[in-house]
Amino acid sequence: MTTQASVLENLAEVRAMIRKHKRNDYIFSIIGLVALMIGLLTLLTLFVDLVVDGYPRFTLDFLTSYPSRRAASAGLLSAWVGSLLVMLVTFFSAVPLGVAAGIYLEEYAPKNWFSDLIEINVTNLAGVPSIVYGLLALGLFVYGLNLGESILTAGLTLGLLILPIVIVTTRESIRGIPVSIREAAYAVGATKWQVVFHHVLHYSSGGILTGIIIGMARALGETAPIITIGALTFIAFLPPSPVSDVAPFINFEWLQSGFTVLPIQMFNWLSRPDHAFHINAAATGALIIVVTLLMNGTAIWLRYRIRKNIKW
Amino acid sequence: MVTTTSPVKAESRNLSFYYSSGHKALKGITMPLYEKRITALIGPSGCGKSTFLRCFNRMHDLYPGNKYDGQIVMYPDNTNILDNGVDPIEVRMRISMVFQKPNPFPKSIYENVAYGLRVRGERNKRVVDDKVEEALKGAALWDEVKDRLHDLAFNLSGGQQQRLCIARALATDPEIMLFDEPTSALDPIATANIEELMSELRNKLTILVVTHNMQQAARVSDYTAYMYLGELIEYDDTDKIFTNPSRKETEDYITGKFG
Amino acid sequence: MVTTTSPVKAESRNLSFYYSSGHKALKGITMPLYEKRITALIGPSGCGKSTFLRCFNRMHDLYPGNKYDGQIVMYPDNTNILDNGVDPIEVRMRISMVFQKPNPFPKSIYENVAYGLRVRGERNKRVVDDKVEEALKGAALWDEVKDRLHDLAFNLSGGQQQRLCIARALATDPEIMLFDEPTSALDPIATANIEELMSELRNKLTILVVTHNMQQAARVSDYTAYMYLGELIEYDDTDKIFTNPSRKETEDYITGKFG
Amino acid sequence: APAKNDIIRIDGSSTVYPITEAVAEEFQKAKRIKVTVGISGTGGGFKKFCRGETDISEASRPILAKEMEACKAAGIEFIELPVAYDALTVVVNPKNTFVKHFTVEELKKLWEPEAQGKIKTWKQVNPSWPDTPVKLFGAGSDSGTFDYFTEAIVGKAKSSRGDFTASEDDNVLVQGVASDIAATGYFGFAYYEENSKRVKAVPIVAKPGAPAVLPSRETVMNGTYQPLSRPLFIYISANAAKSNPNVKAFIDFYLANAKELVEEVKYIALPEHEYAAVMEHWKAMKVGTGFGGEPEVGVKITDLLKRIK
Amino acid sequence: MRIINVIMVSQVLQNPAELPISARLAKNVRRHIMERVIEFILMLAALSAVATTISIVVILLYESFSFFEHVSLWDFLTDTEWTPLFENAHYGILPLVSGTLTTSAIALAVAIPLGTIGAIYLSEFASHRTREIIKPILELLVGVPTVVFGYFALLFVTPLLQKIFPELPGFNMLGPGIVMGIMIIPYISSMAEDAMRAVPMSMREGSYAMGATRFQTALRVVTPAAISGIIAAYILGISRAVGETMVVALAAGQQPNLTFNPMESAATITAYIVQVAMGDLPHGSIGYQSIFAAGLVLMLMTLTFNVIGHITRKRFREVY
Ligand SMILES: Nc1ncnc2c1ncn2[C@@H]1O[C@H](COP(=O)(O)OP(=O)(O)OP(=O)(O)O)[C@@H](O)[C@H]1O
Ligand SMILES: Nc1ncnc2c1ncn2[C@@H]1O[C@H](COP(=O)(O)OP(=O)(O)OP(=O)(O)O)[C@@H](O)[C@H]1O
Ligand SMILES: [Mg+2]
Ligand SMILES: [Mg+2]
Ligand SMILES: O=P([O-])([O-])[O-]
Repeated sequence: MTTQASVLENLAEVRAMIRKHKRNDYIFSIIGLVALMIGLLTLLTLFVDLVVDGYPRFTLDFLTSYPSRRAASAGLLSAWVGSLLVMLVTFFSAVPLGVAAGIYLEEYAPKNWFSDLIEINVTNLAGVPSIVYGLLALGLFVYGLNLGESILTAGLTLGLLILPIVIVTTRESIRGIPVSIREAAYAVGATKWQVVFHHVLHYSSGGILTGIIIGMARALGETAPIITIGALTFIAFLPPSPVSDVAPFINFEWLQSGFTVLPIQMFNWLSRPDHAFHINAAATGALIIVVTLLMNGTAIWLRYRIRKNIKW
Repeated sequence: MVTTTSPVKAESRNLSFYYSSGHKALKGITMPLYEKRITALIGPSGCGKSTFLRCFNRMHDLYPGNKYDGQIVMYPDNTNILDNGVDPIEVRMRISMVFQKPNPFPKSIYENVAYGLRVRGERNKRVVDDKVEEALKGAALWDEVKDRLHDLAFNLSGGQQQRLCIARALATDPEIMLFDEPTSALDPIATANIEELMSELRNKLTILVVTHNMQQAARVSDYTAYMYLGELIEYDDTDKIFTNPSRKETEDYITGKFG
Repeated sequence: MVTTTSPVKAESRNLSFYYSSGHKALKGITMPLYEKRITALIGPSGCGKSTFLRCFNRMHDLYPGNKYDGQIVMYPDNTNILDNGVDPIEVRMRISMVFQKPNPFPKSIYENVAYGLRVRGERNKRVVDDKVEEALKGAALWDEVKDRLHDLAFNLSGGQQQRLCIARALATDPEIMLFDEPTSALDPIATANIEELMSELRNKLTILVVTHNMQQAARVSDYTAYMYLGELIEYDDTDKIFTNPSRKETEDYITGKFG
Repeated sequence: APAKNDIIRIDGSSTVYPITEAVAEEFQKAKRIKVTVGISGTGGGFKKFCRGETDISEASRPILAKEMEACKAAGIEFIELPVAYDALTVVVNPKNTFVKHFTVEELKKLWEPEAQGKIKTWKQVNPSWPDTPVKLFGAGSDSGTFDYFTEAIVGKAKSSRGDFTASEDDNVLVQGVASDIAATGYFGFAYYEENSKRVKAVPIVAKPGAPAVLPSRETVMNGTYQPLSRPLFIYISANAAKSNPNVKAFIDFYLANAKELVEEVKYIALPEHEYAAVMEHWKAMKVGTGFGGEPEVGVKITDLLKRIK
Repeated sequence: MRIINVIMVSQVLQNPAELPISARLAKNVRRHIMERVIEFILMLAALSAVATTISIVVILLYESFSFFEHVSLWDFLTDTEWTPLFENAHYGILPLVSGTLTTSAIALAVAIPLGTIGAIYLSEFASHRTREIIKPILELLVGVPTVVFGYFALLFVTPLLQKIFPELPGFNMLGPGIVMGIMIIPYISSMAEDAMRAVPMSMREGSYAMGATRFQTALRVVTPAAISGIIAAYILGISRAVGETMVVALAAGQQPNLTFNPMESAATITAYIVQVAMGDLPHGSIGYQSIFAAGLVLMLMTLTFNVIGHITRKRFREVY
């Protein structure tokens, strides 16, 4: 028979123990928050460090002048134009390929060893270190196909590098579209391609876009594979313009042009003995971070919005 | 409800169906659909009603490994729509379908209804406008949406969405319309609307409807088929089925002893 | 089944409960739990049985936004366990719970039973060994598992897993034990085992059990409460409820006219 | 990739790079002709040059026999032009107090191939130095600096131990020595001048009994900083020089502005008369090298130019 | 016959209404072919992934094959020196492997505890709101280019560490290891959190019902239940660390050094590859081939980790 006294005595003991245990809860939640903040603080420190160092070069001139032996007048013009052009190639190689592959795997591929093979391939490619893509580029594009150390080579390399990202996000966003929508379209007589083009692709475009942005941000910051194919040059001019004023108005000569890109320019300046160049490098670093964070931020925001808006 | 006899619009002949799993979900079903009549399919869950219905627009072709055996013949042209030489897409243009849960596309109301025409390559805006209006009127939705045709379809209520799906199915002038439990996701008022609509549609086309709700079958249909374990147990005038079924199994089901 | 009267072990007083959604799932329930008696909660799905049961060990505190209104008082110490000053952990140490689906931890049989002691900081192996054995015996599982105490609990059958969960709940000598449809995931033989076990446990502690199965309530409980839409419709001796309920609603439910 | 006429392609020595970069920058401002300058190291540069991928190759040592063969095989003739002097500077960490100077002997002991895996402490090099580890930082195997240093110190080009931090990127070396008390390394004089606060130059004793000499403008010019003084070169494809007016314009510009720009980037300019001789040599478009296909230590430029007929 | 069919079909497309109904049902050949063509094109795109893998493998194997014509596999695997570009050439991959493993180990020593703690915090302690804020921020961290992290390691972290360990050389494995660790925290914490969130609520309720605190529940029930998913996160983290290039290339020093001492400088496989690639090695030389041999080893290492990681993760998914 439980008496009031024994119950109360017991309770006092239990309460003391609970207090002790709850202290652990409290301590852990602080540790947990700190553990997560370490990453964030690092990022912040890094960014502040770069901003403080690079501050004097946050001018428009910095973006509109060519590299120079004089740190103070050196600029990023050829680097950001190079980055832009390389990204253009990357975009046009990875996006159609990746989206098409994603569509094939989700919508068309029969469930057999063949699609398993592709599937395993894509997951593994996503884990291949970027430097290995550099080796691929060196062996295949530079020497195998003789494309040289050109914008085309760099763009294709980064395209392959982000291909798995595009494929995986494409598949994920396609998977979110319910069967009932597909069946509805088929039921009014749409062909498979019409279903894919009018519906699947249309409704998953937001999700696919986030994948593309994240992939492009990654490509923008990649350095190792580009070093491997041998950039790192003094380039104080722009590649031939992709558009011209005489017919046929578009030319592809720029694809074969040599180039430099933002991370390489940063790398280059940091290997200068003169400290003044390190300021340029810091400013470049801050710029790369801002751009990639903006891109990633857009992607995350976009995904958030899609999740919020589309409730099938 | 059956007033006069009417020609047969389509007929399943000894139709069996196998899912890719090997499961035989339909076992030799022979059954007519009379023109401009409503035929209801009833039976306990899993008996194969949806499976049967979805044979009529070859929906099963979408999933590899499914197999039909037997025929579904359409009149007056006497075509076996399960034939390999027949294009399932063309079948779906003649026989449209309304699903259990309203499934409008995440597009505007207008585009939802126009979709069947777009798929057929219709570009003429006048034609499309007219058809959309006609279909929405046919689905008793025109008055409610005519001022917001370019709103997103998702913004409609469940019942409105289902009527929109009916309008979408109507817009291509189908000869037969399939309904798979079209009201099971709807509230009683929306259900009554849809039932009324179906009765009206009977003037224009042939209807096959699957329903869980026996009262509904009794209310709307001219003929009723009772299925059990993939077999057609009984097919007859609705009145007859509900008042005086010839088979014991049917009676048990109708009276709620079972199911 | 009620032989002699017994003191009240706990009592809900005008207890209402609101889910974070704002839904009021319990509406002013006042009901006693008699010591060393089994009280059964019955009622149609969604009537609030689980919600009520889970107030007793403040399970609702795990999810933010839920709100209690009213009291649950425990005797003999007269504590309102819903009071803000009372730590839910303390409540859970006094009142343990067995869930609908067996939910053993991914640990050995031994560690599953010892868990409550470990959580209380018990380190003495002898004490733990003894308690584990006692609890497993109490849950009528000892003979079946004594040779494989260190096997993973997942390797037990469903019924054994449920008895393991009972042993786990028993090991810490709770004053009250809550069962939320403890047999609904089990086969008839396992169910019979658990029911027998509950009758035995009645000698040691107070039991509150939610069940869907009216026969089960009739078989195992001393008192039965019938709930409907968050309200307590009737509470009485089990015999009385099942033979001669005072309310019409209860009778309808008991006789299967409804639910 | 096919070399295109409208772009002047330059690659090679990281040591010469700052000079060429300065010239290229000014040239592009003046002439609007496109120039690219890469950094592959002297050896890397010659490899591209002899494959016909570049018009001009920079070098911090003369072309080697092997490279001449490669060029010949590809039908590429070249014009060799010295453009500046450099002093290979041996440095230690500023906190290192015991190294007062290095003799060539000591450097050899430290860097020869036989030292690989064996010479690990300072004491092993010179018994009066402490028994603490020594860390080495030197030029990468593709660089002219490496070839020149090994030739000058070990006596045979490319003959070096391999267990040191080898980098084409001189800043890695500066960084390495500056941040490690145990370190010593070598690189071009300009890199030392830019970082003279972070690393300490060590005087070199050329021969037993000779004085210890620190690298500087004067000691290079007066020939006392031996054996690590060296000329820096550019090599111009004769074909490009003759057929491509842009290349010709570029070299004209290079030589006309060399003195000023070399000094600006903290290298040691040739004396006026030597630049004049080089200019003459260029005007005459004399192909070939003044060396026998191996790095030669301590030659005078005027002598050198005379060797080429 | 076939031609007639096609003609008929194109008529169908133009004017469906005017045709007899049964003709409308005939297979539309042109459309049918179009659909096939589209499917084929899409399949080719999907095959690009396979082609990429094959190209990588072929190129690595091909160049490595030439490499191993000069160097015996035994030397490659057992020699303790890696000096392929020098007079006294040695081709022992071990120093590069030791550098790779040491930097990865340091990274994991940082990332595993912090990542796990972070994951537990996010999944078991943080409120919904906190989680919604923190997770995207962590994702941002993944987006920062590694070259920036490399300079951070070299110019910020190492000098900081030198204040604690004055003996620490400017190039060392500790600094970049730590930075790499911080870089991969988000990978580990977000994947481990997914695994923990997949643990069914009933398991947690069982624990709380026994009077356990959050911490006890997290540590004794949720973590063990999610363990294979968490381990998969670790393994994929290892694979990332092993393949990371710029951070180590910039800050770990570039001297192949058979040591596991984090206070020393060393080269990793990846660092060796970029370092060599920065110069210009002629196609076909042994130095050129050596980076492919090193790349092959790297590929094999990461592939092993990736495969193990995916298998663990898949198995774990099957449990719930
Ligand atoms: N994709 C499938 N693969 C294999 N078997 C299936 C598939 N879809 C349905 N079945 C099986 O076929 C049988 C008939 O299913 P069907 O959906 O036609 O039943 P139903 O009468 O429509 O039931 P309900 O009223 O629940 O919708 C069932 O036994 C079902 O399990
Ligand atoms: N987390 C929740 N949030 C909001 N409402 C809830 C929640 N859980 C349950 N409810 C609602 O509270 C009411 C009571 O639910 P409860 O689970 O207590 O019913 P029950 O009687 O146990 O039913 P069952 O027999 O099906 O288990 C129901 O209307 C249910 O929809
Ligand atoms: Mg169905
Ligand atoms: Mg319940
Ligand atoms: O880059 P180098 O001048 O040493 O060849």
